[in-house]
Amino acid sequence: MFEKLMNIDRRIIFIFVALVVIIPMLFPFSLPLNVSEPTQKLYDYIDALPAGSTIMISFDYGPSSFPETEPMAAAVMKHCFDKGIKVIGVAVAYIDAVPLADRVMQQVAAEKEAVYGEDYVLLGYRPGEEYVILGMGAEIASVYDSDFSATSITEIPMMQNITNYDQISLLLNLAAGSSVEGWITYGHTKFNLKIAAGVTGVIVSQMYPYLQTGQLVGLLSGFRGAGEYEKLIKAPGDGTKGINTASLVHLLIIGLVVIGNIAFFVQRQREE
Amino acid sequence: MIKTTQWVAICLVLCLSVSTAFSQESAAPSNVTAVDTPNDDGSSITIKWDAAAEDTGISGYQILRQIADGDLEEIGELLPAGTTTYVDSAIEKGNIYTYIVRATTETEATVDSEQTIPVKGTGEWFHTGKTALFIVMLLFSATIVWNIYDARSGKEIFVRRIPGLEAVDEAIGRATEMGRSILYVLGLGSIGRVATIASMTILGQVARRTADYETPLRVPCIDPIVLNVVREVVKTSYIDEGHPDAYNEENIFYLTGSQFAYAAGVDGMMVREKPAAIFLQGSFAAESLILAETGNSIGAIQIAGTDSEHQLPFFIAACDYTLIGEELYAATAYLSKDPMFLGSLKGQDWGKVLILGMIVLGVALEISGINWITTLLQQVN
Amino acid sequence: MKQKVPLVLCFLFGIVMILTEFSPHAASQATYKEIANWGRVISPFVFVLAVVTLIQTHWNRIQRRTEHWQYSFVVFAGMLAMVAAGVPSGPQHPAFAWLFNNVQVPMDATMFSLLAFFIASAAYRAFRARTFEATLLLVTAVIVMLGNVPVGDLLWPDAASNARQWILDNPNLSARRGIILGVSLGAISQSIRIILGIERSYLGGGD
Amino acid sequence: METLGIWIAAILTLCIYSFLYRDNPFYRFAEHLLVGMSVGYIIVITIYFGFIPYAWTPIKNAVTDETARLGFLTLIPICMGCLFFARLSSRRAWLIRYPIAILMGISSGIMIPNALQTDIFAQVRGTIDPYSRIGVLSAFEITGAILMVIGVVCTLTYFFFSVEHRGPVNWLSKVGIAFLMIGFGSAFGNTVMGRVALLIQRVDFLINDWIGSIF
Repeated sequence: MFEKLMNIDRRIIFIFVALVVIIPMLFPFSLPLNVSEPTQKLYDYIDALPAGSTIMISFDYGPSSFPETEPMAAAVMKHCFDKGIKVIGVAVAYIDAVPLADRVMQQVAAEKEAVYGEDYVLLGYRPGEEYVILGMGAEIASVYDSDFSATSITEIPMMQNITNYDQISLLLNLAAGSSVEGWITYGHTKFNLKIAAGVTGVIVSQMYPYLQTGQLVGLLSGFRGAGEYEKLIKAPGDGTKGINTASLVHLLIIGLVVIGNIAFFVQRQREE
Repeated sequence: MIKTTQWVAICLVLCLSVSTAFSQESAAPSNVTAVDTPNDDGSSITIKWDAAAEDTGISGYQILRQIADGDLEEIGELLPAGTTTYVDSAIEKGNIYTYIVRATTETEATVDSEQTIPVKGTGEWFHTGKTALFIVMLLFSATIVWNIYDARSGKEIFVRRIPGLEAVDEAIGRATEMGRSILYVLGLGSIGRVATIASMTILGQVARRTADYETPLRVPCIDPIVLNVVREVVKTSYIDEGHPDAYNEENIFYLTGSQFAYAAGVDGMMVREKPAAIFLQGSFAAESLILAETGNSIGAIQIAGTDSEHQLPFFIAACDYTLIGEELYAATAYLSKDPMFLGSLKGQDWGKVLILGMIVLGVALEISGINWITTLLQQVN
Repeated sequence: MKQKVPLVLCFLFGIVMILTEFSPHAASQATYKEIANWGRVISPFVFVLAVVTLIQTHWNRIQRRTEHWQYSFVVFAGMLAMVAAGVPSGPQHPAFAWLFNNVQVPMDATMFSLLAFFIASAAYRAFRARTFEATLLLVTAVIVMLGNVPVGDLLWPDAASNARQWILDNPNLSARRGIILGVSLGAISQSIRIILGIERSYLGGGD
Repeated sequence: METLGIWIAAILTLCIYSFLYRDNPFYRFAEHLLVGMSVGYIIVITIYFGFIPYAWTPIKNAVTDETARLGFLTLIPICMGCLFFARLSSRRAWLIRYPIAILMGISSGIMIPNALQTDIFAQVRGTIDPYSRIGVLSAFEITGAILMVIGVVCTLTYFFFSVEHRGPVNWLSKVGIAFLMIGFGSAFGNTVMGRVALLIQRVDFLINDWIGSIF
């Protein structure tokens, strides 16, 4: 029996993985989730902003990494629209981030009845990462003369009172790559722009040094960060669903490793 | 006889002049210099001045610039108090500039510094900040070249055992016995990647062995240039072994240039052709595990090797043998026994000795408060 | 002509690129930018060659009726569909975008998501405490996995995520540094060999 | 159109997942379609984002605009690109060595100083740097810094090839392997979340967007 268990057909493992992902999707449940400090910090910062202020979200992820970062964008934007905070969307790292950003912005706007051009705007992508960040510090219009659908920035109502980072209360960088470093080096250090990050699980550990030094005012890490933020705004969504499902898959893998090792040791003892 | 009123007037004038002189002295930016910014392309001038004492009430600085005999003009925005340098990067080649630093006080009064001597922006041909980098580069190059020539002179060079490379012959032998093919995947890298070149050299060695046994060697490519070079490499191996007829160009082909489409195609080849041995050598990204797990599922002997450190865990988990990082490069020396590779491997080891020395010395110096090494290694743009 | 001239060209361009790196002068920087851009100009031409080889490969399959030759028509159909939708009026055309979003992206994403299954089966098979090294591998993987999900903090309050962070910052970072240092020494030495014309394997051998 | 898109995407998604069971005609169809479409996609992208902006436009501007005459320099790489077509003739095939050699020279030349600076200088500096602040570090951080040096030194020792691994070298490289394994284990564990996220997204698409649209 143990020998069989050790050389189990991989397709049985595949079935387990599939079940562990499908079942929570059909019968949602929720595991307890403690809000971590970096998430709480970001929430508190945004929560303290007066109505009418503006934050900027930089969408720096592509189609291969949006599942983790998109729920963060949705949760933060819901919070902003509830509080009357305006949102500017930009993309500095990936050209294919724009349709993804457009999609999530439209979804949240429809739910919260926010109006394009007045409550939020998507400026789109411009090449040359650090030059875009530096350029906007002097004047946003020098980099983005129009939004992503080529409407002139002068015709967008909410951009009338915004010239540069001085009118931006926070930059949230949703990243799957190294764009956070760019925003810190050029946006924070040079223009004193307040920066927060929401990143995929794989690059979370690179963010901690910036959090310690205060260069980041807050941090959302992967599904977990999105789930925590959803808990804070009391609107469970894809992040909560994601972290629950992902927890189960992690437990499944750990369980498999444990079973595999028990079988291995029993087998070895018998052979001896 | 001097009248009282005159005395009063003189006293007033004296007081005023002394007070203005005093305030000028304390508030006007001192030691203002403007020099061509060192180590740049000649497109900027750096202006420096001494920090004002704390109680002078200065709220900011404004830089004024004069081009040749033109008028003084304000440039840039008001700089915050405490600033002591400004880089003017809006200059034109050939023009001569002079500068004045104007201090603004909280009461909005302004005091100007003296005008600087005229200066011109010039580009430098050598970046002095990169001297250390340049010297280390020359030293390392010399070490490599010297070791290669040393190896070519016939000196025996030892290479440590690399687990996995002994399995190459075993893998090829097994494929021949079973009458199955060998699949060789060079990864996603372009021709400029070191891992790709190392992989091509290993492929050349594998092809020599398959030429003798007439085992089919299948190479799906993702990069068009690599495809062309690989065809030449394999063809040469077959010719060198005296089996030019066994070479079949169609076995080396372009699959697609897109990462996951490539993975889908190679997976399809694996399950359909069931190669007995699979080589995954080169630079890889997320598709590494898709390939390695599928290869494992068909029971092929898998020998992987990559310098993409993020993908190593997956190869280690799913393949029989994995060449870790630099082992991939060393494999070329191990398999070919070419003095060029052996010599440069030895040169690289000397490089490691140098690095280890720098680390140990650097740690010792830093603890004793001397930061020569960290300054030497400072990042320069 | 066949071997010497290319090697001389390789040497000249290599040296120019190295020297411009050390020279901030405007002339050097302009040279650097111009030459570094060449790769982008050349790649479309090389790609033509790749497409020609692809068409040849599949055409041969169809002609020789090798196994599964019918699927080569699928390759041609997919390629032609994208070219017909995209080449005449550019990638902004709705038909091209539709094909990309509804056909290519889902397949690409699904291929990528196969990794979730494979990572589980690879972990099951490979993470056996056979040797001391294998045990280290499996134990750190389990700790880091636990630290990544909130369940970890429930089972092992506060410690799981801290342990994960410490492992990633310390032993993980030093191992990666070791690999990177070795790899870049190898990369530099190979580049030196190529520029000096000692390494010629990329020319494909022969005379 | 949108419903059709969802149906096609869902069916193709299932075709690819069928590979997990075993190779079958559905997977073969999806695989070949993906290969074909990806090549078609790259053809379009190469024309519009490669050939037109980097080869066509500079030449066109150089012809029409007097201030852009430097654009004629682009003719050099264009000619190099054309040399690749020599591969199509068996007698002139060797001509492709010219552009390949030039490209190799360029990439090697760029590589040497950059690898030296960002990989070697910066990594060595990062290892030494904590010791400059040794006075203000906590005992925990000092342990980390010491461990870092041990880890780097031992891992690097593992990569010594021209020395036999005996005696002290053997011991150091054994410790190096231990560090490598811990590094690999943590990288493996840390990647699970990202991969699972992709699967969750696909399953979410199948269940909510596709099956959800039926009922």
